[in-house]
Amino acid sequence: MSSEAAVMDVPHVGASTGVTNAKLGIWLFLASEVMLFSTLFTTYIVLRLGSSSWPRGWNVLNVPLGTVNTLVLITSSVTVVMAYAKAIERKRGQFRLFMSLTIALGVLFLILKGFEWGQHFHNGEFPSTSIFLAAYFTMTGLHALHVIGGLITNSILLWLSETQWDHPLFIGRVEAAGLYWHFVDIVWIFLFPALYLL
Amino acid sequence: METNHHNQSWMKKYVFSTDHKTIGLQYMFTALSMLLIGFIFVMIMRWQIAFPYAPIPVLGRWLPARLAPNGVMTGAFYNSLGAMHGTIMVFFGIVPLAVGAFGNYIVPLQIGAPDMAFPRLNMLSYWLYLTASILLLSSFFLPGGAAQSGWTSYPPLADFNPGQTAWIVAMLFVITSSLLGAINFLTTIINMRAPGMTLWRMPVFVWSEFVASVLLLLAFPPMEAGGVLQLMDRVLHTSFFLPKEVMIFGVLYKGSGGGQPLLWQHLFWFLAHPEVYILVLPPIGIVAEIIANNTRRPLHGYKIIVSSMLFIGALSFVVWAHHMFLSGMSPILANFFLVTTMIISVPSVALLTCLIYSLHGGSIRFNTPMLYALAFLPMFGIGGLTGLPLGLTPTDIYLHDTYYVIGHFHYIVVTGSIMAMFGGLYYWFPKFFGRKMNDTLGQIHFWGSLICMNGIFFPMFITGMAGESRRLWVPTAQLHDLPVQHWNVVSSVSAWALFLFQLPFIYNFFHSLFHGEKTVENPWHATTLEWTCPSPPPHGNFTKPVRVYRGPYEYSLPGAHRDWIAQDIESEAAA
Amino acid sequence: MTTQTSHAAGGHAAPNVKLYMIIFGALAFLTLLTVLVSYIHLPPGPAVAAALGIAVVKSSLVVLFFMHLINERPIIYGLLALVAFFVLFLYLLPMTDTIATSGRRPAQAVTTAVEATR
Amino acid sequence: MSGYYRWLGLPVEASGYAHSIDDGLLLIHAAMLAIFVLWGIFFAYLLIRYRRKDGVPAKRDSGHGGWGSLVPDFIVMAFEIGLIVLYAIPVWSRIKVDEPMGKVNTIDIVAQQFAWNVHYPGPDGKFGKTDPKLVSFTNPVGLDLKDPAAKDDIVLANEIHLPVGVPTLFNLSSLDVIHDFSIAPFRLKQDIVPGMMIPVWVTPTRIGTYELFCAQLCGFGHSLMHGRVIVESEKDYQAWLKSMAPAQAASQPANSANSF
Repeated sequence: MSSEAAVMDVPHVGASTGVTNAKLGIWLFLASEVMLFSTLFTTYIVLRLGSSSWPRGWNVLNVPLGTVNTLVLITSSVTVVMAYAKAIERKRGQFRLFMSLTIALGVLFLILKGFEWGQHFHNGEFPSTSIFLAAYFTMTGLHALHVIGGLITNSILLWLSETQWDHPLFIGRVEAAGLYWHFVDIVWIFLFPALYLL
Repeated sequence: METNHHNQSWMKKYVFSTDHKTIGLQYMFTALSMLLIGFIFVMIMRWQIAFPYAPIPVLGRWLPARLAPNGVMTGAFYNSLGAMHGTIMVFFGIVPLAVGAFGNYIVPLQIGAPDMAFPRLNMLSYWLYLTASILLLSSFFLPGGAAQSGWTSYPPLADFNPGQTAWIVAMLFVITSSLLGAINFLTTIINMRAPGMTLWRMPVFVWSEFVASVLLLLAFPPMEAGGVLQLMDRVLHTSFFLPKEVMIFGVLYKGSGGGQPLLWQHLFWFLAHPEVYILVLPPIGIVAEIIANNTRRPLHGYKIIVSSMLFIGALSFVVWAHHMFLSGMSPILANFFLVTTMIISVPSVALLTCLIYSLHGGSIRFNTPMLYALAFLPMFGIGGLTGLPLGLTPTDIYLHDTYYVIGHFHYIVVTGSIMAMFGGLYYWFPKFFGRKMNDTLGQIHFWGSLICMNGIFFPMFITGMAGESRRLWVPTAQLHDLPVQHWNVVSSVSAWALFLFQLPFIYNFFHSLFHGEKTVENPWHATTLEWTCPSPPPHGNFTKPVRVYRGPYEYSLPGAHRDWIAQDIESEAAA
Repeated sequence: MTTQTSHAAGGHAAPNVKLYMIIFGALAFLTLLTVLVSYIHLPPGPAVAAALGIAVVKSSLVVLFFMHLINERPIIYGLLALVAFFVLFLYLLPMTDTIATSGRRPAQAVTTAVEATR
Repeated sequence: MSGYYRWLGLPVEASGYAHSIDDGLLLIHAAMLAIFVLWGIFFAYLLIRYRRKDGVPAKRDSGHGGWGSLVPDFIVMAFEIGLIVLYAIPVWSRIKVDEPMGKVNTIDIVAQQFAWNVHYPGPDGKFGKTDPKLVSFTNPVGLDLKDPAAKDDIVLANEIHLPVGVPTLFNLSSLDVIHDFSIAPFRLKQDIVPGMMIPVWVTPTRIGTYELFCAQLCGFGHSLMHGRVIVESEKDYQAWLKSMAPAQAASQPANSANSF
């Protein structure tokens, strides 16, 4: 225990839990993120209940583009789990392929989102225009920020796979990044119907 | 990766260190100075409360005319002092001291871990906290001045008052810092306990940090979301918390409307109530450690104490709206929160009962830490009891937002948490620095602080009963406060006296850092693991692998020749 | 369903590519389904139920198979149960308050974006 | 400003339910005092009895058993449950949930930053329409004078006249931020939230002048935002109502620093 190998070098598995620090840590972080996005959904529900009429998503938002975005994010969820699978099978080439695919899909998602927002701004629809748009911009904005965070993490892992492919903690970190990315996808799975379809 | 510890640069070893002990001390020094700053704010406020419209004696001349024209404090400056006092003490003072300083330093030692689970995340938490503190304090120099709508910052006032944006950004930083800290703590406590250290052999302090971290992890994000919404309201002119026709400074605000001011209160108090349990649980853990050590007997009802803490942790999420009985929330919902509030008072009483029963049959030593721990019990009792009329809906109609409320929570936080943490400082100072703090100065500091604190807060019950409402810039403007105005003067004088009694503590603290009486590894003959390693512990904490064989408070075993057995000693004979 | 994903070394679940592809197909199909369902203008109650139901199915697919929660340690299940307990109250209580005090609030019609800007 | 202080320093009881709230306060404080004194004595006894004496080791358990030691807590819990069921919920519902029956004197209170605007319906008993766009310095409530019902409405600043014994319903609304309509002798307190109309009722039972103040931080002038509540006999109230009616052509401007 007191050896110089600092805590960070060996994947420490909890004696009683059988879970590595990284996995427990990322699940704790996702727990707090669930609370964060649940608060945004509570706000959305409370604001909607408080108002007598609420615009339908169809006539305000671009639903086809939203659908495409959802499919993009789902595909990226698949590619990130494939990347994790290849990391376990120690196939670096395929890992880098799938991870770059994930990053590409993430960037595509942001581009489509940026285009959609641009469309709204062009029509003069800003967060201050109506409470529906305020909720829309806040929720999709905070989600986009989380997507950007995930992209940065994934790119760092892609870049690290060059030098630290054999680092004992590398697979744990890929798993953690994958779990976070799946969470970001799940938030969008709930966000899309709530804002666009109801 | 981690370079060999010996030849690390001074910068890496002391400033950008990832060692939980150095980070713990960084938190401690920053949190103590923030508490002092918050206390200075309140001393200035007390002048205005005691002698409204009288120019502030010393400081009046130096304050800019915008804040205090010819020395007399303006309403806006008073409100910003009040808001900053509340925010600094709660989010930048006590939580970083209780969780950041004591938690960071002591928890890994008490569970036999070499360091926290994520050392770099630990360092990031501290630096986020420091950035937030600097941003918050510098908000005084912004054009509009610091935030002025109370530490609760209710919209629509907070949507238009100056200084709120800096407050929200600082809050987002400190919330992220505490959030990352909570992840670190929970992973460490759950995953990195020494072999043999089962959950039910953990010291009560570790349990209290565990529950506090769960609350930190799950209660903070809602207010972070609320802060983002309020930031959007202020910066992008959305109307999350603004109804349709709201007027701002007499002009009809052309926002989109549709928002609800009560939504912020729900989100804020969803955090703020677990927050107040985060403020009080770790100090209760410290008091339990000190009492067990100085009565030389195991704590009475260890299982009751731990299950009470877990019960408080779980319930603290469904009690929040007892702050909102009169806020326009539906009265029927108030009945629900009335019941949950009364349920949560039961484990708090059970905690106190067990701590008092732990004195029974002990051999009590009245050294400085024990004095603080013993003083905590009746003071926390008064704080808890005065919560009863505030928790019941009809009596809360009268006492809501009066000085009675201020007396109630200050009794729990000041004479409770802060006194307990002073005790923790005296108790663990030998472990931090290998030296003892002077006892006579400690006694002076103790008795002086205890008397002055009661001098400040007991009159608040009297003024509160007379109906004096809180946050009054000029209390004498309201005629029904005039008969009790002299009690405000008593409180103010006691507050200034309390500052004088902090001077021996500050001197004692810094003097003992270098010239305190050198001590052995375990001066208090305590049984928990942090006393089995050298003080101050080296990097990696324990010189030999740690294995735990017994519970945390094995004192006065019959037949043993010593009245304490450390947790990592296998058989009594070897003791 | 296909065989259980067994635990490879180091606690990492053995990958099962075929399963992932099936899940991918299901998710894509469900996405199109939920858009289709919303296209046919159900009354508010069933519309919310349908959208929410499909979203729950989709997210549980992702959580169980992609996040390998299908056979995970109890500590993670405990943590998620704790979060679910608190999230429940985070939803229910503010909603009850808004419904209960709706009488006090003059109804604020939220105009669509287009009308608001004119 | 009449008002003497009973035990516990409470202001005079001047409303129907003030007594029931005071009963709760007195009962709870008596219980708190008893609990604190009993525990205090036991605490002092323990400190003296079990202080460190040479040669006397500590006993490992206090012989009170685990859950047995919580008997006093169960007693306190039973007391609390009793308080909730017998006192808190009934009184709270009576004050905050039920509406007063029979002849009710309705007054609109429109709070604004640092002044109370009191809007009487006037003899015709009907409130004139109000519109936020019409709010101005001379028309603080935004009264639409074209509406026939508004002709005889009376708008006062920081002053409320109430007939004694008649249940009064206040409809609380705010123009700008959250205020708190609070009259200590009535034991009446209710936050006012903009965008909401919150009904609150009270039955004044004692003639006299009391102070109305704001109990929720509403800006730098929060402590200066107070007014007078004059409870008078039915006769005086009717006389005052008549005296106000003709002079009601232009409503009184609201000024923040009230002189009385």
